[in-house]
Amino acid sequence: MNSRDIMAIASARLLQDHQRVLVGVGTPNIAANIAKRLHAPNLVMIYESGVIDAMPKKLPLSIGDGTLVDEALAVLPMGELFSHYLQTGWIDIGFLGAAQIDSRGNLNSTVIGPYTHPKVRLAGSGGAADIACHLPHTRDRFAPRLDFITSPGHPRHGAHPDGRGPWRVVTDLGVFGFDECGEMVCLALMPGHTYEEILDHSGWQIPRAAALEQVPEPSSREVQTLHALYSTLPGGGK
Amino acid sequence: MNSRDIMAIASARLLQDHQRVLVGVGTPNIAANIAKRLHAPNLVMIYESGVIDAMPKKLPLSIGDGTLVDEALAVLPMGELFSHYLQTGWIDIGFLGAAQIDSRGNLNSTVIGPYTHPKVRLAGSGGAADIACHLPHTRDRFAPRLDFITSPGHPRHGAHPDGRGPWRVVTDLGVFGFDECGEMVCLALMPGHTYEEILDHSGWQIPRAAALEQVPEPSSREVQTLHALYSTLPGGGK
Amino acid sequence: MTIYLAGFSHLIPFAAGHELIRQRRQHLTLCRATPDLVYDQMIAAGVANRVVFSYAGNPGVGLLPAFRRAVETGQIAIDEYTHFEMVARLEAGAAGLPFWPLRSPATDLASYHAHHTVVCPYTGEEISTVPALVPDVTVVHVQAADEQGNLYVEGLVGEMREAALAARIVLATAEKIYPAGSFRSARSSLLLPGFRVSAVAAVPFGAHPSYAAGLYERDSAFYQAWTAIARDAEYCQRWLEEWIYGTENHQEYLAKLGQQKLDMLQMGEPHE
Amino acid sequence: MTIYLAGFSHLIPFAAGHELIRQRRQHLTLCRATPDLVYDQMIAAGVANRVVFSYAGNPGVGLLPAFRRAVETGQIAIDEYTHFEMVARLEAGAAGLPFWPLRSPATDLASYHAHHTVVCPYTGEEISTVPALVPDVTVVHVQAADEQGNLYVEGLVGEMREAALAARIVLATAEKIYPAGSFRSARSSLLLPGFRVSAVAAVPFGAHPSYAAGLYERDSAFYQAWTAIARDAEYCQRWLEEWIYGTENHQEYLAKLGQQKLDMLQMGEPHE
Repeated sequence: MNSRDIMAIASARLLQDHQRVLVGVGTPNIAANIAKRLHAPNLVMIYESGVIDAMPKKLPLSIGDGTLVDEALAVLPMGELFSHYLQTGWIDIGFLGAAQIDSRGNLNSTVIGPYTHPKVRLAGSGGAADIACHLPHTRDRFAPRLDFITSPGHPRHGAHPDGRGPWRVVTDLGVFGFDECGEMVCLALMPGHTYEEILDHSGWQIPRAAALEQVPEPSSREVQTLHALYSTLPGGGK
Repeated sequence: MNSRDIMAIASARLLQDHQRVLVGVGTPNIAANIAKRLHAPNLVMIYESGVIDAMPKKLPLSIGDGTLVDEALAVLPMGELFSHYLQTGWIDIGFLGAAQIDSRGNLNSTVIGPYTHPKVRLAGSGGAADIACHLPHTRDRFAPRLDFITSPGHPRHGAHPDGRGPWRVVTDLGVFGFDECGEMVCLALMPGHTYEEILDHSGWQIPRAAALEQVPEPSSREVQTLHALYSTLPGGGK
Repeated sequence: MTIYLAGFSHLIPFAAGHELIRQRRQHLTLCRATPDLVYDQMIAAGVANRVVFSYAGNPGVGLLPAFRRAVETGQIAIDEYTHFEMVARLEAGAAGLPFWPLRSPATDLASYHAHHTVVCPYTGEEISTVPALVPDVTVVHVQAADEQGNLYVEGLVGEMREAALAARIVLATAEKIYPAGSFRSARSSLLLPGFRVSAVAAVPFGAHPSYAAGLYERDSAFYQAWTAIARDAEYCQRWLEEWIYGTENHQEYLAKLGQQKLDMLQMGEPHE
Repeated sequence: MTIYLAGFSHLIPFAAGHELIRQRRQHLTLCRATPDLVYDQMIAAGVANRVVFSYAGNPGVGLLPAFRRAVETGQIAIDEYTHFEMVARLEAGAAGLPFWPLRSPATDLASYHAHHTVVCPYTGEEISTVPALVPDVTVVHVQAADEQGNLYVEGLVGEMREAALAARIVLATAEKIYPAGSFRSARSSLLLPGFRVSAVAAVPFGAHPSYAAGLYERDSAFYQAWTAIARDAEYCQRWLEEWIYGTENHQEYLAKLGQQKLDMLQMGEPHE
């Protein structure tokens, strides 16, 4: 079980049954599919490709796979999904990957280096839609200042009202939330990792919650579910 | 064969094969269905209820009848029809009834008398969409000044460019067009009627075309087609 | 309170409208592109003090006598649009935006309601707009719902989806409620996902005298008879007494119609 | 000239894109929400001098090497949006309006392209807008067309319809062309009526290596292999030589892929 798998399982636990979640590509997709097969069978998985309430038999490789469509409640034109469901607030939680994050939860998935002369040109926004996020924990990625704001985090003064804005960040080292000022706080440590490691791998001093928790080890059911999902991939996963 | 039937046949002749026509309720609906069964088998009949290329087996009583849907090419939400087809100019000709018309082709289907204290409150605009129109020829209806402009005709100075604006008006007395100034002109007389009768029944002096034509009598094929359509109505038509 | 009973000619929620009459609701603002007989009946019953609409006719027959009388006597206020403007108002509501842009012809209607333009920030062109319409409650009638409240329709949808998506609360009546998962497949015609629907009731023939494609035909005879009923204010009240106030609920209304009538509507017209 | 090859992951008109490469077209502005491999190949072939897009990734795999290289070296200009902004640009085009209103978050993208607001004339609220996108030509690939040019799809439609409705000219490739009237029924999934389509060509496997729901699967192995091919500029040119310039047309490309590969994609994955 590698660190991506543990991240996927830890974030799956953050999703609640009956929530409507906009599922991004990569680890979020794995996590949502684990949650749906374990504690959240009524999780409504929504994909920016236009799929509402997907019930994929296989683990989709991308968010446009046919398996997402087969047993879905509906397939909408992308424009309808964005305007009638996302814009109107009918999606509870967005679940994204990103290349960089700062202390306010601003995300960068556009570019490393200057936009007009990029060092690394990334994929860009797509439907990046803003609540939880997901990334390997390194100093480059936990940056005091982003090269580009793709998805806005909490406003400069205070957190977003009404639970809007980024809610949780899951990395290979820990799980993070945001305080009432909109600043990132370390809530829990991943199995086998320490708070000091987090400080070493972050570009700024992330404070710790008064009661810093420990993310429980993946249970055997979680591990089995994940492996069952991987086994549906071409070649049986990696 | 009453005067409405002759009007329906005369206006059916104005529709050309392969045209896309927005079909209004009433006589326009009968006329379009005659044309499609005679000289315009590829007429694309579009109804504001969202139906594209209807192929009704029966004469629809209203523009929302199930028979319009059964063999249609597509049924769209009304909003899509209006915004993607009508607003963008992909419909060649609109075909409407109206209560009143003036010399510029302005139509009134909203109200007789003042809007706020109506003498007769009519149905209102619906999708009234503006090119040919259809009405019994009386002084009240051919009015120098309308009580209400529901569908705008030619602008005050000159006709609409590019064939836009009202094109033909069919009444029980004649067929009318518009000159280059946007003023109504009598083009042809219905069988058995005279230009003098038209002047008698109009609220202004409608000029006549240099070569005033005679609308040919309904042919036996036209009459048979009309009767066949009526026979599909509940009770076999009136 | 603003109510939208949705559906263009097809799947009109008559049972829901009749129940609003039975409950003797008052002071409602009734919105519908095509008020049709359902609002004519509700207006005659004194349910409404305002109607927001775009075409107040009896489709294929003529006018709406109770509506006419109420407008001509000033008993109700009206807020009138073209069809395109009306659905554009719903599109704005459905998208959560305060206005919608459209190319709207210059008619006299514009003198009677706020009708502002915006200037396109890219081309400088002046574009018409309408304000969003956000009904407090939209009611739809559908051929099928499942236990999770997912709603399915076939045939004409008119403005049903936008009217529902624009509303704060969506109520549905359905010809039949099926087990969860009955229609799972991307090809079925979902009108609305269950999470967007507050409540669903099974109401067979809930659209009578309008129709439900594939299930029963429109009661054209009643649409034609309505003109004579509603033209006479007293006759109209007697009709309401007998058919709406006088029936406890929609089952009684259907029983009063009689099985023979329902069978005939289900069979369709014999000469087809 | 502005081109839009439509389709989100599904039904991507690869055959059409390859033909543009074979014809050695240049100076095209390529628009697509998700450039995907098709634009990576076209960029590598020097077809484009500008890309209008919202997500330039290899779906489920990673980045687009040729696109990256072209952007990082300044070989192509970009005009970048979010997905919602991109489809809103198409919505405006499809509706014949010069702009579209939407609630768009304040991202750094706004510094790099015109991003104006309008003030709602009813509420005073400031609303974001995007300008219409009107491609000179949109190409769609569909599972079925009929002889009248009516286009039918099933599965994901993404932004296909809006991209086509927004375009001046619509070209279609279809897996198969059926006799007129084959799909007449309100329940079939019409993408576009024939009168809106300028030309249709029958191109079996025209979406390879993407997929056509119900007909053949995505060639995931090729999507994964592309990273290694395109990362090396020379290898990438050799690939183009061998597979695109070196084949006379799409039939030859398919013949080169081999019947066994096509059979495998048609059967789907064996472990399902």
